[in-house]
Amino acid sequence: MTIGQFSMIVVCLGLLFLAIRKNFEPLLLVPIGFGGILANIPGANLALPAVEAAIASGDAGVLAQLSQALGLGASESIESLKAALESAPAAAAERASQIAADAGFSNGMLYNFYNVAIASGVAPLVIFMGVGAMTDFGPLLANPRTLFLGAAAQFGIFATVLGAVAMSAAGIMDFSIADAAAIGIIGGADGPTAIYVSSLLAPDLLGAIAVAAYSYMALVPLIQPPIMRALTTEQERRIEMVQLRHVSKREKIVFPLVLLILVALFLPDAAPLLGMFCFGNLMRECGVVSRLSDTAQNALINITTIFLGLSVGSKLAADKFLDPKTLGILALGIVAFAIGTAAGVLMAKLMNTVSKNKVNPLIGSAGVSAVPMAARVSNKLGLEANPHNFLLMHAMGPNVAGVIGSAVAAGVMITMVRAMTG
Amino acid sequence: MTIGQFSMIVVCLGLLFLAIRKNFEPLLLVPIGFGGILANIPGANLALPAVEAAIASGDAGVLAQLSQALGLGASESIESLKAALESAPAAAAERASQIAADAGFSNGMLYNFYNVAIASGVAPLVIFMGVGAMTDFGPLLANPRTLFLGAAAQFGIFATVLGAVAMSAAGIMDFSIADAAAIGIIGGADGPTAIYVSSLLAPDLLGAIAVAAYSYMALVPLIQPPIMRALTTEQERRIEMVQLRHVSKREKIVFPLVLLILVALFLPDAAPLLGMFCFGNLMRECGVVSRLSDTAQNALINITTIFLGLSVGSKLAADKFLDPKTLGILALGIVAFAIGTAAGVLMAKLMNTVSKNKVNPLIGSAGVSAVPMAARVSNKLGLEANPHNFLLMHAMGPNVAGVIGSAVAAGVMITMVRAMTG
Amino acid sequence: MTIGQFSMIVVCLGLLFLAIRKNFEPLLLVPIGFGGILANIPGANLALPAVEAAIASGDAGVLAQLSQALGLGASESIESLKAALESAPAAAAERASQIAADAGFSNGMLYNFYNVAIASGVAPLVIFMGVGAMTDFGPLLANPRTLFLGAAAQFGIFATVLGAVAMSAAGIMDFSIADAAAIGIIGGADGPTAIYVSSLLAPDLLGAIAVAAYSYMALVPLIQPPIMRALTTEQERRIEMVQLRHVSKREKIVFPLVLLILVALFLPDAAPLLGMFCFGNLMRECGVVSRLSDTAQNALINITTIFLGLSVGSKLAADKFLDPKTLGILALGIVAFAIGTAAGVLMAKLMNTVSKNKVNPLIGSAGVSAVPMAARVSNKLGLEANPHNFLLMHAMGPNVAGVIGSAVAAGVMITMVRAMTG
Amino acid sequence: MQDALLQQGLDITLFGMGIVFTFLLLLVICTTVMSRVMTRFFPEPEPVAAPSPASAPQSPAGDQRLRKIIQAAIEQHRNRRK
Amino acid sequence: MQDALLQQGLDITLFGMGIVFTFLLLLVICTTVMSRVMTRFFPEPEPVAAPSPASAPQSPAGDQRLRKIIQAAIEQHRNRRK
Amino acid sequence: MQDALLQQGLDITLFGMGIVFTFLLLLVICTTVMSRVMTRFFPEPEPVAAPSPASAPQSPAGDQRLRKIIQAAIEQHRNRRK
Ligand code: NA
Ligand code: NA
Ligand code: NA
Repeated sequence: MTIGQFSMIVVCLGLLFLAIRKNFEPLLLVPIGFGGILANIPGANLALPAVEAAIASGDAGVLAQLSQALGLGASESIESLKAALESAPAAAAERASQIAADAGFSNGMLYNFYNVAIASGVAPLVIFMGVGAMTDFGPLLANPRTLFLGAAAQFGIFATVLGAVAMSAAGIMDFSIADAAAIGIIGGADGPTAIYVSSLLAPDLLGAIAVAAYSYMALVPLIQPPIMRALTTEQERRIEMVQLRHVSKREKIVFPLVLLILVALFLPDAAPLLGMFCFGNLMRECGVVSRLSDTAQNALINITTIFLGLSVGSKLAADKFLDPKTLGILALGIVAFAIGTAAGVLMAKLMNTVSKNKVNPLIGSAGVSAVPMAARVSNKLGLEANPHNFLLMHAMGPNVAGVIGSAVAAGVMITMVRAMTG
Repeated sequence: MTIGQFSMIVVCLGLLFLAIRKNFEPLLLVPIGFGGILANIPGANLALPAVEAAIASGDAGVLAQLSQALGLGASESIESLKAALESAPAAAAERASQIAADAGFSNGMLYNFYNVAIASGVAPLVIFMGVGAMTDFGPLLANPRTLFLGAAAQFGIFATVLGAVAMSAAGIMDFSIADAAAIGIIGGADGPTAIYVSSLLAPDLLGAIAVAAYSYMALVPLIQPPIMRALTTEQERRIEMVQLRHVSKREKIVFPLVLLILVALFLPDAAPLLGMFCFGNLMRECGVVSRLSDTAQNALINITTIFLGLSVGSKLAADKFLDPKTLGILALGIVAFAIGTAAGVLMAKLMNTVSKNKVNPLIGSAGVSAVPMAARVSNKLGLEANPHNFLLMHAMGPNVAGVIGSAVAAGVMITMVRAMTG
Repeated sequence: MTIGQFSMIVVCLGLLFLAIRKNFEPLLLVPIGFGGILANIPGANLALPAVEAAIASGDAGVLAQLSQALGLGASESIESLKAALESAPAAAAERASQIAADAGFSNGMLYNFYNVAIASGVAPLVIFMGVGAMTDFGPLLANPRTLFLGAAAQFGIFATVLGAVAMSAAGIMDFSIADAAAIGIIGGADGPTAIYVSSLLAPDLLGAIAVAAYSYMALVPLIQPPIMRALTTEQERRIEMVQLRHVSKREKIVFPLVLLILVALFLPDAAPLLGMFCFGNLMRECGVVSRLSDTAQNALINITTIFLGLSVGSKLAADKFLDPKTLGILALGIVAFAIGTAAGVLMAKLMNTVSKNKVNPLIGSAGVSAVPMAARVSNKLGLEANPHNFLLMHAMGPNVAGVIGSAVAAGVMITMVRAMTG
Repeated sequence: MQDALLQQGLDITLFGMGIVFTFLLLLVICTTVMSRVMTRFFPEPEPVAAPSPASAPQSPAGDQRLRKIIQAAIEQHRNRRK
Repeated sequence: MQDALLQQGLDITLFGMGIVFTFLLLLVICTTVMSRVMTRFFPEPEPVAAPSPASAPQSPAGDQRLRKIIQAAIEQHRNRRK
Repeated sequence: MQDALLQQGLDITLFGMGIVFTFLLLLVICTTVMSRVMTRFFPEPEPVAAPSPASAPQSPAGDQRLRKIIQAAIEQHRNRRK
């Protein structure tokens, strides 16, 4: 066991402790932490594909064959083999896999889980469908203006992208533009979106990004209040909002379709995420497929969560996670949450300057997503300032708007990064 | 967005309206309609494999590589590339996929769903297993003669095959014999069977066939009554049937095994469909695996339905669905239902001429399948003619016989078409 | 239909009879028996890959192409083609599959199930996770010494390995060392472990091994009592054990992590099995992911059981199952159970000679696993000897220890066999 | 060519309907035989009028009210699990 | 090179926030229009105060006790299924 | 060759039983230590005799009847969902 593997097992035990004892997003962090331990078991190679297991075995005959298949010279080091493998064209990679299979190596269990659940994109999408089936857009429909709060809070995402490229430019870290975009999405405070984006743009950083996203989501009740208090006056926090109007069943049915049509027209790259989200929500609201909606909210999302968590854990293998980049990601992630919170609150204050229907700026922070913790934080601070001020339902509007906002941001970033890296 | 894509989105919104407002088989048509919208989002390529996405991108370098891999000249049009791809041998197709992967393209979400759920055949089979686990063969076992009604109603299938080849012979449409067989199966009034057969024989027509099958199943209460009234006299409709005998648990356990053995001996090509159906039914009746039976009827069938529906939706992409063939399929499909209904009723009348145990000819129409709508229609018309005449349980016999009948017909057609097209 | 296929269908009907009427592990034997019938339907080729279906078709053109792809001469027999296919390197096998696909053959349904569920290793592991989520380690933690009983009972495994190699050495059978190891694991009395090990070491024998393992597990109440009575005195059977101490929630949470860490340090090859087992148990005990634990114990394990059973059934195809080896496996399997039982009882007696805290030797037999039947057998014999002697909870300790013990033995054997055949 | 297609369609129809009828005829025969055999040689013990769910509560009024309450409980229970 | 990276980051930020805001602005507009249209042209029949689960049992004390009992039954029922 | 096979079988048996015993011995030690540590340093607050499901209903007769009714309701409820 290397020191790295030992440290990672300790880190994963720490994650399990936080999840079980401190209730840090346990549904994800228990499987992630456990998967992380499994990924660091020396000699078990659970997180490696057959080829990498073959390389790790150090068998000279196999290495020679692999070198040849990857177009390298005979006496290459293991590092250069790995590098060649990563940049190999599909046909050469296929050939290398066949050589490993012939030598008796097979893919590790966690590697298979990762491939099926995350590399294919399916697990985050299915979870998004389930989240859609659990989401009530009523508060948002009663007060659509709160969508702007969900938009503003996404500034946390983009500020973090800027921070990451600045770090790179300053030579502190070595993030590519794709890395920076994937790190930024932590600021979206939405686990499946973060996993989906990083699986596409920066698979190597996926472990750190997912851990950061879920940990900071669990820390929302600690991160947000000081920022919210600093940016609002006591008087603003006391603002009572008018009761939300009744939203009809039909509006709720049509809303996911309206959102889907807008995505289809203007944002095709957000179609997988928002499409599945809208699909889940339509199943929920349409009232004629409750069998399917129930399953999407229970058996299906639970099964997917188990495998998604273990798969993310596979990216906590020491040689990938123990990297200065991880520290950078953790540092940038918390900044992202803070900026998103601040942007949401400030947007609410801006809206109050131009509209006569005042909103309590405390609900702005809920725009970061982190459903429903952020909305609860808004409610709690509201009650502190004014014991008759129940902001929970009002904060659910920006809260779900934040989910939409970060999925939109994800779509934009995927498009732009692909265009840039071509 | 092309006009085709726009029209298809409108069509899919129409399907959703029918499903949600008019209760047209919502469990399938909600996912199908939604999947259809997703498949027509321009630029998202959700329903395309990586290679077709690469071709659609129009990148000259990639196109040149693909041309070469598919054995074409340098300056081929996109259409000829697509055609070459469709008829390419497996090795060349693999090579083309690798080129697309190297160029950064990946399979669309719906294409992956289609591949896993339908092209592999698994989703229709799992649904058939679940249907088996929900089916009570009691009424059929109490009165096995009703199997003949389920046989007769399959004439709708074969008459439609004749109709389709006649249309081709007349030059109105361009259906191959495989197309004709797949279209005919609409007359089986059984969704999973129709999807299974067309995935094997005519994948390009799958979207239209599935939509036709489920829509007409929902329309059974409109399509059948006029035909049933036209072919029966008031007196026939008043026939009361003797109460069904009690069927023992053991008979119910042995029946799926008897059916399976017969399939094994005489109809191996129907083995996947009928095998899974019998397996589901055995799990239901044997009484010792209620855990598995429950899951087959709930979580498993619901999960499968979600992905089956979205996968069928992927075949509603404009360039495949908007084709004169679709109109032909829709026209032939309704004829198939009408002929099947008529054949069932006429068979019941024929049975009355040779047997002294009279059957009410209204239950003949239930032989088309469309469980349990067709049986309900029989019951409704029976009550109209004679308020004391409850035909529901009597009609359940031919109704489930129709499921067996169309699975048998599917097996026959798959065998014969394969022999014909070699 | 060949005589072999007919006999296998009769055998499978017998398995279904035992499962349904005699309650022989019905959750597994119903799907296995049914899958076995499906696998023996002549002409349906449900259990064959596309290539073997192509070979079975006997089409001269395809055979010639396959011969060439596998590097054989033009006029090879079908047998030599099959043999060449089995030992073909991955690239040649891939090429053969492409030829079969181009000739219109596709994988059989059960073959696909087997590949996805068993060859990938996922189904036994998921079931092990579910079993972990259903296991209460309380009795084991209250009396950790019972782990030794779980260790001793594994002697059944290794004695069987010796028996199998002795049979080979004597020329009665033709078992390789890998075959012998896979057969031995029947003595572990643990279905998923047996399937997992034989899928890795001896896939051809998987059908017989799984059938033997589950059948003998169902026969535990018949196999064990005579051995237990023969090896104990009336007085020993009367020993009453002190009541188990209360085990705290925290101990139960930490235990799976302790076990996992030990596996990580000393037994990486047992990591997949024991890792998933510990993961399931941690989900159960940690109390914060009851959604996931519920799903692992219900929907997920049920779905997996259905497909695992059908997949095992695919290995009951006549040409693989009807082999003298199967008789050898059945004979060795029951010996394995008997020796394991005896070893557990004798170990308990040995422990009594060195410790003053006496254990009732009847609980030693529970060390074979076969949860919870073996523990119930201990309890029943205890009550016979002393009507106030409730051994059930005391026997649950060695019972779950037996699960750990056989997973450990599995890990050791996989490692050693790989090193030997390497 | 088109004639061949027509011929194929006709073949499928004739063979198809023939096999469907033959197969279901066989199934009718086997089912009838099976039922007779089961009824004669393996009769089931007459099920003792099991305390069916519906018969458990005696008073229909209380039954109604209880059912409502129970459904509410189940509903709440299910909602909580989400 | 590093300047290019900074430029790319800036581009993503500006375009990104722009598109997020524009898209959500569009969504605000469409949602508002949709709500108006639905409310005016497709009003829902006012839901008749449905007998909500919570309102079924009249006496709160009995309600409490019954709920406990029912939950116990559900618990048992669930445990048995495991 | 056959001798080699016998030798391999013997090796597996000896090593195998050895490792199984060693590993489980280690597990016994670690478990015992763990239990001691947990009991001494991280004791759990004594669980307050929680109102267990079984203890909720007082009268056994009513309990019986209610349980039947509830099971019937659950049964019906489950059947309806199918
Ligand atoms: Na967000
Ligand atoms: Na039918
Ligand atoms: Na064992």
